Amino acid sequence: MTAPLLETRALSRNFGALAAARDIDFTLEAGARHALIGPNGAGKTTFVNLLTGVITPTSGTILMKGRDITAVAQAERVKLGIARTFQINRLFRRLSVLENVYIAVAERVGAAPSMFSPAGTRRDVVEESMRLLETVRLTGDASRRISELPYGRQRLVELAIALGLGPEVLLLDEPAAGVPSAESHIILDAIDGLPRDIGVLIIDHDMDLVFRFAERITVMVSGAVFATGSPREIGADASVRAVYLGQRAHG
Amino acid sequence: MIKRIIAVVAGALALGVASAQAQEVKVGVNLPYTGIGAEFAQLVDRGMELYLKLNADRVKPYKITLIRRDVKDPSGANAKIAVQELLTQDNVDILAGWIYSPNAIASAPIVTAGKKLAVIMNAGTAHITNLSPYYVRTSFSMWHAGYALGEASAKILNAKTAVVGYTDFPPGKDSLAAFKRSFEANGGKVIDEIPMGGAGAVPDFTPFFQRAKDKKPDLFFVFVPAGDHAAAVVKTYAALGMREAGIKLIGPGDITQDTKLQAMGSAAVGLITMHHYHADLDNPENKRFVEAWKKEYGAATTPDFMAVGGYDGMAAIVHVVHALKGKIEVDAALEALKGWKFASPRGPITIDPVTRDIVMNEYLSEAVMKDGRVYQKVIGKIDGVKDACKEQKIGPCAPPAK
Amino acid sequence: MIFGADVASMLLGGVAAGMVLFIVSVGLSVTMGLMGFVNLAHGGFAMLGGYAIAQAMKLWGVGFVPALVFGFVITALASAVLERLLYARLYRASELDQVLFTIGLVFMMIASVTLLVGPENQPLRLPALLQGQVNLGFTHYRTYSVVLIVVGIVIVSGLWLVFERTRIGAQIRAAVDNRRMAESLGINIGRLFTLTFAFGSGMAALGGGLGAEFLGLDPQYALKYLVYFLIVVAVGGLGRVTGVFYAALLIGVLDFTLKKYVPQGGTAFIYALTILLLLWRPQGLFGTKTT
Amino acid sequence: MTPAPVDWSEHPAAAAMARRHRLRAWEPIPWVAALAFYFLFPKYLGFGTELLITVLFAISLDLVLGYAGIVTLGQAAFFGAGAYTVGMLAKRGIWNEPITGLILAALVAAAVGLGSGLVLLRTQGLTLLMLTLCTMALLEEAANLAHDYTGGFDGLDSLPIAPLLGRFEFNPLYPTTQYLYVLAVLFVCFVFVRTLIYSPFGQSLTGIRENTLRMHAVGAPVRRRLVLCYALSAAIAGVAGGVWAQANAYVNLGTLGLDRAATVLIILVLGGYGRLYGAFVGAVAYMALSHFLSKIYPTAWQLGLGLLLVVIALFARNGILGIAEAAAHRLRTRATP
Repeated sequence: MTAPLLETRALSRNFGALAAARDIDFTLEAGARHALIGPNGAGKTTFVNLLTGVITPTSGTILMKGRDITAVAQAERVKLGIARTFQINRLFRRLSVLENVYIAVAERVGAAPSMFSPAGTRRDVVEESMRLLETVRLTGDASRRISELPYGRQRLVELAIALGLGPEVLLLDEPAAGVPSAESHIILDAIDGLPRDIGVLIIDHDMDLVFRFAERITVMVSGAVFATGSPREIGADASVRAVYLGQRAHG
Repeated sequence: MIKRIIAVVAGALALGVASAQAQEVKVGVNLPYTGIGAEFAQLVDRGMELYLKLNADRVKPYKITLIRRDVKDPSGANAKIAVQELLTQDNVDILAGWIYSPNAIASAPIVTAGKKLAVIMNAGTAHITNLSPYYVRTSFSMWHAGYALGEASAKILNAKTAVVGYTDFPPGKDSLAAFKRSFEANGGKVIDEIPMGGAGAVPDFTPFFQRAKDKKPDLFFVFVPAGDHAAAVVKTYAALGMREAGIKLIGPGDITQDTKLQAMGSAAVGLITMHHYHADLDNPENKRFVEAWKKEYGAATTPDFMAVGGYDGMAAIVHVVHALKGKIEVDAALEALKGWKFASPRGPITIDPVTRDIVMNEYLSEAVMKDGRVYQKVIGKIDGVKDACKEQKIGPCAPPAK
Repeated sequence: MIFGADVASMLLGGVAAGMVLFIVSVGLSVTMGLMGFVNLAHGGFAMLGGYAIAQAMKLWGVGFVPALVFGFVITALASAVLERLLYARLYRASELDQVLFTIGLVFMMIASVTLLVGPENQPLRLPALLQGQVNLGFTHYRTYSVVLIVVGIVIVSGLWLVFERTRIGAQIRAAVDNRRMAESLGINIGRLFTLTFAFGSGMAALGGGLGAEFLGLDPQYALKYLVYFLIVVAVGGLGRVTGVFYAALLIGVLDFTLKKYVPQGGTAFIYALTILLLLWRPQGLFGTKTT
Repeated sequence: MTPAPVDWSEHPAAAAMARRHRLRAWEPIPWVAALAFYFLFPKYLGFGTELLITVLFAISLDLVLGYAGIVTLGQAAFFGAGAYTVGMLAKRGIWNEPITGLILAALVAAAVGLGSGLVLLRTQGLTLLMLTLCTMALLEEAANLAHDYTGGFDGLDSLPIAPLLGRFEFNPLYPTTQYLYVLAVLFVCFVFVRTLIYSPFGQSLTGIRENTLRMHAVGAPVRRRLVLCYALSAAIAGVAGGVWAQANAYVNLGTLGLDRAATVLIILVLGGYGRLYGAFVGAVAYMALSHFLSKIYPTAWQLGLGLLLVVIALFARNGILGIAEAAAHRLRTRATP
């Protein structure tokens, strides 16, 4: 049996007295379409930050394909194939859409340290960036500044950047948040169109999106895994309804 | 028609310029008119102005035009450009000014290349006059007062031990070296040397003075740059009760600079200084000088040793202008100044023909209260003091290799 | 026993120096923490305030204490006007534009004072009562230093009370920690800024007047000591009154001690010390990490 | 069936990116102006030389501040390191050839930049500002204390700099050689910086400036890049300092001071940072104004200078070039309704 793509064992993180992540055992298989849901403050984003190495765990281990990467630095994890999008756009606001994606692709292909040839003459990087923009249907906006783009389109740039890193594990933190419903299908299509061998973990409140997309769902409450199962199992789980779905309905 | 008018006007202008040139001597003045030295620049500038005003008759038939340049700071760079432009753009006949020694040092190669007489009116680092053959100094060297005071401390004040506190930059180190050399040559002993921060900002002197007090010397010799430092020194000395502890505060006249003295009030009483000038000197030239100053710039103002540096410097310049009949040529100007004697407000002065530095009297004074104001009483005098550093050829003061 | 007196004098001297640093810097810390405004003209307000105090004493023969009050009020008012008219336009600008603006303002302050009053140092005569030495029982010490320490303690206690116990203090603390949150709670941020700014500038003026005995007072005051004020703010942590207080005391005492025992080191110690402190606690000794 | 591959280099955005490093029509203007200055104002070459050195120094700052977003107040540390390298080697008679001297100055300054960058660049904001400032002040104090080597406060004067290329003497009074030499050095360094900022490396620096978190998330070794950029910028500042020492035959503590560091920061912000040419515009505006105003009003010129800074900060976000850009933008948007 091969080791899972990404796995955590008893992963915990405390901020002072607050346990933002508690003994999380989690598995993401290769090619998975996995969703992580939970009420606000459940620790979902903390979990993503732990997986990507933005913060270090208080205890527990993270394994990628069986290799312990708990102590591996953030940049190295990206090289290993863990990419993410942010809940709130984190883009290079004064650069063009193309330049935004270029920066990510240049990092991946190792072009970024090059000092003496103009960036625009690395045609391989430019072309791959354009192809990625095509995937998210942004080629028409390629020369515009991020700051001139509506928020929804900016989300697509987030996605294109993450794809530009050539991920094996893709962590999408509320990819459709703030996207007008008229445009959200672009995001969904883009996710649908992802290569099947990428393991995708999507974190969202949007139940339509989660149930349309996920093949497996993990529910987090108060920093701990509350339940894991297929969408049908989770949808039918009364306790999940009680702590989460019901709560949402009221909220 | 129009052409003719232009020709006539142009001719008249040319004539006017030519006739003005015959009489006009342009003096390029570099001083820090802004920044931390602005106060000093004003004093030197007023000294020069006052000489021209008081001696308008003596200046005639020549016209002396001052072209002022702000050198801003002691970095050397701005002074260098100022001097360069005074020489190449304004075609000045004589250079003057220099408050800060680093500026005089930085300007030296240009002065040499420019071949113009350059009168240093304040900068006191001893060896500066060696750096260019065209430098003449009408102010002082740190060694004048420091060396004289070392001797006087042992012989007149009968002191055995002294602590030296000095601002940690070349004039301070010069002053320390001068005092220590002559004090120890006369049987005294310097038991502690305390560098008291840089010249840029006035430090809180308390820790340094506390340290000096703990050493219990007979004398506490302090050198700080004139200006704000001095007031703080006197205040701290009084506030720490050092006088009551039997420690005499002595130093070059920078610590009792006339412009700061009255503000120090009774705290200054008892200070003993050695210097070539203070406004209370009793001689007719000084009486006239101080009176004219107060009339010109206000009764609350007073000239001081910096003002006298500018005043005497201008006297030297006027002397050169007359001796050379308005046609300033540097070698002749130097000849005219070598051995030049002048009755200055500081007493008789002359320019040493060998070193081009000033020779003057040094006065040992004590600050006393008189008629409700602080008065500097002369308690000793040494005539014809030369710069001891160059006399004894110490370090960089040794004459430059030819 | 002599050793004891030695240590006492050292502490007293250092603490007194620290108090001056605190009084001037506290306003800078709060405005930088609260508004995120890099106000390099803060030393300029200290200088202007010092001048107002000195001129009031010289021209109108006002006593030292009333002159201090006058300096505080006039500087606070002037700075409030400047804040409303000019500073407020730059709250959303980049830090560097703020630097450019405040440095320009300092240049103008220095030049104006030089033109109006002159470049020379302004003597600030203390009342006879505050001059000389005082017997503290265990040692004799400079009266004015002791007075400064008392004044400093009164000020820091007062500020602490205002910060911790009053509504406006709570508003300021809330705004320092999270401006957006404070705004959503209905706090009038604009008014809060003006008030704090004016108060901070007034404190700077007070510091300029109180500290003139040690630091002198001339137009260049505006820039000469700015680095020291910034060091205190950085070490104390932005927007922390008590942080600035302890940082000022720490810097004051260490600087004093090192100068007394190792004067050969010059000013190097204070810089080395700052580097070490900031590498150890980049947010300042008492600052909290803001995200 | 896969669709036929599209040639994306034809796309306007890709074409624009492939074009952006190319020389724009107006770019030769400053160089032509600098050469014209040489012939038109032979009596102002001392000022001109200082101006060009300031431009070079400001460009070094623009690389870290404008492109990598490192706000530093300690850039004069590297200027001074370069100046003292040239000064001490020349004064001791070890090395006085100008061009190789500059290379040594660059290396020493880069080493200082690398060392301090490794330690300091973990911080940001006010903390970084104070750390860079204090590091510079420490160096200044060290240079003051080591007066046997550095000349202390007085500095090292009358440096025996060898003639340029063995032929052209540096004349202290008519600095024609200095001016052309500095202009050439500035040009070489400028081409280097310009190449750098349009390279993928420069692009990633801009990325760090715009969003450090995102750069971490795309796997960029952020700190290593910043330190490298800091060291390169230090090398250029070192060249500026070295050439200053050579042109003036003089070096003193002023090369290391806060005055110099603060002035160059003001100049860059005044001109507009992150624009490569802001250094030129800022240096010309600041230095010309303070130079000529101080000639007319030796005591009051600071008022005018202060007013300029205040007005630019209030009305022209991002410096003088910001005005130009805003105007150009307005013209463009009006042209295409």
